[in-house]
Amino acid sequence: MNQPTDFLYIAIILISIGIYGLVVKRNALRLIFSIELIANAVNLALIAFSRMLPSPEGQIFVLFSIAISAAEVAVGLGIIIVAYRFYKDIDITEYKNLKN
Amino acid sequence: MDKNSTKTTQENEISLKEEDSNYPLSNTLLTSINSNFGDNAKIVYKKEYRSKIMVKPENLVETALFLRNNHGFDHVESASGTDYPADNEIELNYHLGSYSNIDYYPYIVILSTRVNRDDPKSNSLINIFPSVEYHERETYEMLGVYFLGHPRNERFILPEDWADIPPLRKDFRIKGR
Amino acid sequence: MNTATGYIKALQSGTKHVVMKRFTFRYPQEKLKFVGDGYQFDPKKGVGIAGIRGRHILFHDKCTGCQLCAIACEGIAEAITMVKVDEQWKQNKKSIMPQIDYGKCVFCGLCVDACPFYALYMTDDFELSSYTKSHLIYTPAQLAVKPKYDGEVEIKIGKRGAYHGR
Amino acid sequence: MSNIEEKISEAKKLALQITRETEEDRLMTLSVGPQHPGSGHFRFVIKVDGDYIVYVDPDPGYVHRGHEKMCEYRNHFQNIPHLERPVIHDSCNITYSYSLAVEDLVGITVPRRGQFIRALASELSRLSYTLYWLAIYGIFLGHSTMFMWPAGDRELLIDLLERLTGARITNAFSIPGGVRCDIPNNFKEKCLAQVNYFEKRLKEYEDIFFNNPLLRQRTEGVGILTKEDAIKLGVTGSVLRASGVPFDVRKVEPYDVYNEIDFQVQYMKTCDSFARAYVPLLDMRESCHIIRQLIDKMPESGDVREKLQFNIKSSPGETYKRVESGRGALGYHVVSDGSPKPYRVKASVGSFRNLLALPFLLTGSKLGDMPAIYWSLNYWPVEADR
Amino acid sequence: MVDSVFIGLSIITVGSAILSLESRELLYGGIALAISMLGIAGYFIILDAPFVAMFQIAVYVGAVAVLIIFTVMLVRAPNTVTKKETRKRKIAGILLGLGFLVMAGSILGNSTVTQLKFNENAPVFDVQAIGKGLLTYYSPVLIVLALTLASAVIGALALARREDIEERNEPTN
Amino acid sequence: MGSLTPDFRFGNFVGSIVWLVFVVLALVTLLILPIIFFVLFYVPLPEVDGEVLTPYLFFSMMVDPSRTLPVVQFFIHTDLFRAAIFPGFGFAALIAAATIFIERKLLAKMQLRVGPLYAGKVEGIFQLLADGLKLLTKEIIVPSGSDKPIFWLAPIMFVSTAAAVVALIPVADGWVVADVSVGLIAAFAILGFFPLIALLFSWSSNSKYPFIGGLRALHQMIAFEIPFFLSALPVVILSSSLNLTEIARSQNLFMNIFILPINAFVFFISSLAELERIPFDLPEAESEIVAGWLTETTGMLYGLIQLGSYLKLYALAGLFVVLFLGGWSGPQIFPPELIPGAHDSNLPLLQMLALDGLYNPVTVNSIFWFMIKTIIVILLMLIIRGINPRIRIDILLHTGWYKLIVLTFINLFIVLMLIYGGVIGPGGLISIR
Repeated sequence: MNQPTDFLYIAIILISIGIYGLVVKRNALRLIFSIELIANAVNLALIAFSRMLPSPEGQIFVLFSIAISAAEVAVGLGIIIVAYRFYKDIDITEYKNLKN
Repeated sequence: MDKNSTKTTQENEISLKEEDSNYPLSNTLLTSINSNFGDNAKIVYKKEYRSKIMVKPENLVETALFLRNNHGFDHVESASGTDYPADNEIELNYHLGSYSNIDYYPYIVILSTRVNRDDPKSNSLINIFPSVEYHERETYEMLGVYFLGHPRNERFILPEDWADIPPLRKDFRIKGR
Repeated sequence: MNTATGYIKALQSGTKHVVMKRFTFRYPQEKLKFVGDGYQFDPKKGVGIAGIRGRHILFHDKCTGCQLCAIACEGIAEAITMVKVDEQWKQNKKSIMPQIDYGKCVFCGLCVDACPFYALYMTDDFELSSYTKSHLIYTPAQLAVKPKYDGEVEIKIGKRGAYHGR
Repeated sequence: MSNIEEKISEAKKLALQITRETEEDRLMTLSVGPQHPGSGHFRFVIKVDGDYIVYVDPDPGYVHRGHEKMCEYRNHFQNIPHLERPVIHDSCNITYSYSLAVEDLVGITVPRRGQFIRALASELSRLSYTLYWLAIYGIFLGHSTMFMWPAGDRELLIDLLERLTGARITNAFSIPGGVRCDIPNNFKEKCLAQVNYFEKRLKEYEDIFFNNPLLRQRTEGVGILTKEDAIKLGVTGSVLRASGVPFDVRKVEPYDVYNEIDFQVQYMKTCDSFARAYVPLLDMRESCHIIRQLIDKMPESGDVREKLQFNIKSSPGETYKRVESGRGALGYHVVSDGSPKPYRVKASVGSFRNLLALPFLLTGSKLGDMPAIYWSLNYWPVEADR
Repeated sequence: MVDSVFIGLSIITVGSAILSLESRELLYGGIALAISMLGIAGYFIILDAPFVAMFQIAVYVGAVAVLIIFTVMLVRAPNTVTKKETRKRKIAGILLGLGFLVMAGSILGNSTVTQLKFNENAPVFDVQAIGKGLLTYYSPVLIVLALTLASAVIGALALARREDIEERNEPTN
Repeated sequence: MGSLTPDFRFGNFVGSIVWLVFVVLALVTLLILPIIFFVLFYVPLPEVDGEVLTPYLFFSMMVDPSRTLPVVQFFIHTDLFRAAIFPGFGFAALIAAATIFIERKLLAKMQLRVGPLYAGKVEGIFQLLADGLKLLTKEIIVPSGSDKPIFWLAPIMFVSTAAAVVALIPVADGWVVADVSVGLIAAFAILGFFPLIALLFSWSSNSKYPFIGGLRALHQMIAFEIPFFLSALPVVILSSSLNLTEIARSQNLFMNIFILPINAFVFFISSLAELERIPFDLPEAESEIVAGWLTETTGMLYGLIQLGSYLKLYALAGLFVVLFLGGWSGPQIFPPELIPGAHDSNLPLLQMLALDGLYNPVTVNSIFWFMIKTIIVILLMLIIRGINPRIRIDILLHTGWYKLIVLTFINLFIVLMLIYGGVIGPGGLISIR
């Protein structure tokens, strides 16, 4: 039978994969992938705790979290498309002068 | 046979002086042409609803303009050419019709000119009749007449790898015939 | 509201046709009935007699080998060639008769118009397919055979729509 | 009002500007035809920017067979089976005007009964062509029933043509001097019954297709060719009549017996794709009306054909005769030098004249409107190529 | 039974998470990310939260994955293994990731969380409980969230909109 | 004037038939029987006449047919049977096949044609079999430069996703493959896979027309997903459950369509759009973009997508019936016993013919009514195809985003008003439960 720790270990593994991606990858889309992975890992931990306690708040938080990450992806992808139109590349090292 | 044909067109010329009340439309039109252009526009024939006007290549544009502005001939039914190797000339025919002048609905004026066959060049009527665009393009590739002022004197209907002389010239023979 | 009525009318018109008679003509099982015996021509009056323009029939006793049909065909399809036949006919000194290549023929019937001796007519038979091209060339002997064609279906107009029937 | 030169130059400027400043991913070049299901034997290259067409270049010629050149090698009778090849569905009309031109050159008149039969065949042939066109218009807009019904009902008219002429499509019926043969027995009754039934079917077409709100949404206000533009582009036939010009050769320049027939020129003033689709339907109604009159007024007996020699020599000269075909005015300019063969034949066909409107209408429209506009132009690629 | 499912899910989730970052083609990365999300949804089902699982599938596979894949097709990145990704950076990234893993893992392993167990007899919260929570105590949050989502969508639209096309299309309509 | 080919020999013909029979016999003895035995060793078998059936005893059914009934009864309640045969894939595939045939015949009738006629003597009922065989034997052309894994996987994904939707549809009380507590949301979540598959497949075939078609599919499905969700919302409010079985059961008094006509209409339109059927078959508009996202499909890949889309058709029709037409509720028309008095008699053959122990009048009645309703909905969808042209993409998007969403809200507010006015709902005048 599974225990809460099993799910937490999986969450930690996913978070570390996400951290690795954030550090190594220079591709804007891959960064978004990493962020999504981390967000999902957190969701997983939340649901595991919600099952353990037991309390419905965990599930409610996850619903909020999913909605927010969907919004974030929409805006992020919009920014990537705009940046691609300017720089013809999605490598973030190219985005040097985003200020102007 | 070629000699014959050239003779016929000259024989069939009808002088305008001869009064003919049968064709009132032709008469009004041809009279006004005659008064404006005189000898520059020869009347080749006139029938009911049809008449043919032969002009010099340099007068082509102004005649067309005159016909469009004064008589309402606003479109071209067809623009074609006929090759006369005996005269070393190519005859260009513009069949002008009218949609805006209800009197001239059935009427067709054949505006015609003859250009030199060796170096056929003629002024394009595309600025007067936009409908002439594809007809002139077809005439260019079929008879080799270069239209000055036409934006696209290039291949239209013939195969892309056509490397022979223009096919509607009389010296182009179909194989086996 | 106009939209709704238009849509309902379309729906009604579509469903109404579910009970109408089928118009399809089922070819190999049924065959169309044609007018007359095929296209014929009367050179004296100079007018044809209406009929379907199928493959030709050649009357050997009337053909004189004058080649008029071949000349007529020359500019059209070049399907007719004159060939020598073994038969001896009084009117046909050269004993040549037309041979028709149905791979080229366009069935315009102008050769029938050209024949002044009532020798070449057209028949109802239009089913000429064969496995090889050479089978499509009909010799004068083959052309002399009168084909058998039994079409009996024609368009009828009944209460439940038009259909092909006997 | 919009000026056509301005419009064309504007569109071209826009297209040029877009092509210049474009990144490769902006415009997509699509080749519509010749193997595209929505083109026929024809190709036009279009460039789309998103859903909008910004550049159109028609490229006809896939079925060019040089008919005008071939005519110079054959005599007037031998030309008939050749000239009908471009539009085999409308073969009685496309040979009609050539016959008129040759008769004019030779200087004969057709017997009266022959004129009636010729007009009858022409009307039947026009109906058959229009139905074929309508069927394809239906399937272009995704209406499968509208493909099957006209294609099936066309059988009624083809059956009549087959009884009359002996062939189903390549009729070779109108020849210089009249028609090939007299009408068979019982033809009039059969013709009346079938044409009356067919006229009833037209109402069903209207119910399921023309009054369908989805079709109206799709075609109304699409591809507007105003009267001025139509006149300048010199279009003809149903395209012209849909733009509000009541021009029909049968009415304005009656040939043969059409001056004795009572009929109206059908035209619409909305100038859009729907009008171009609807005017042929009105024309079909009018054609049924004409056929009934022709059968009614036809002389009971008489010659149908002026006897001409096979190698008839025409007098030298030239002529231009036109008739109203399914695609508009169809004229033949025939030059003769006195020999049995024509010196020069030039066909002025409706399809070729309507082709000019295609780039004009398509530029700036949506990709989804492409079939609705293209086929409403009544363009028959084989005829345009000749 | 559950354990084998859990192990399978773990392999799928973690494997496709790694693949989504390391795959050569960006498109495959997007697909792998979607599969990883599906795996997470599978965990949710194991944890008796089917509503959240379905929500996860609907949002992540139905919307986010489509958006990402659409963007991948749109930007047409020439080669996704970029040249700027240096070896040093990679090693640092792996070390950092592993460091976090070891640290958090050891903390977790030594903490009292390991003694916590799932209560088999605990009530399972169905949709009604979640709905009640959303509409009563958390209703202001829900409204704020709705506004956030709406503004995000509008913002994304405003960002990705192309002015030149809009200007041109207006007169034709 | 048909004739045989010149190189036809009667001896060869007979020889080929003999050879075919021999091959079939050899296959049966050498391959199929061992496989059956092998499977039987691993499949749990029921108890018959007091002893557990072993694989060796399994074939004793051939001698004593009455022993089959318990075995059938046992298998009918296994999960595998449900997923693969009855309410699941096999049944749905059968309905899909029947739908394809009926569609062709009905459209043919409407268009004054005859439709399939020659395959299978009677009105061409084996036409589908012939088509399937043809598709199976066709060469599968993979375009050069295509993304091969996605290109091969997408059709399979399409079929399995459609089958997953089918698995959620209950055909009678308790007869459902996956009785999920959030069945409705699950159905919508799985339907959300289709745009992804269409987009991936169109991208992988490396051609322009499929790509435009894929984008259109994406636009269309996303535009219609929201009215699709929203139109099902009042149903959830009315029955206060997301479980499809519960929703169907809650309508035993009256069907939802009487109270939610506008929503039923919107749901129907949206499901047509979701199915890419005429008038919404823009992703496959052949006159504009050749065949849309299916342009590069050949052979069985096309067959699979076709099968998937008709499975989807059945699934959405079933969903419509469950949500709005009261599911399987209907007057009881089946008798309590198939053959009266069979239960009490001790003739084994009679018992077997009466399907004693298998025949449950309530379930059969439920399935019957569910099927009748589903067939009516499917027929409606088919007729729509016959009378409509295709609409344009911008009209479609406009319809989806503006008109349908507004329509759903109208009916939603009506339902809310009725509930708060105390007419329906818990404690209302008309009690639903």
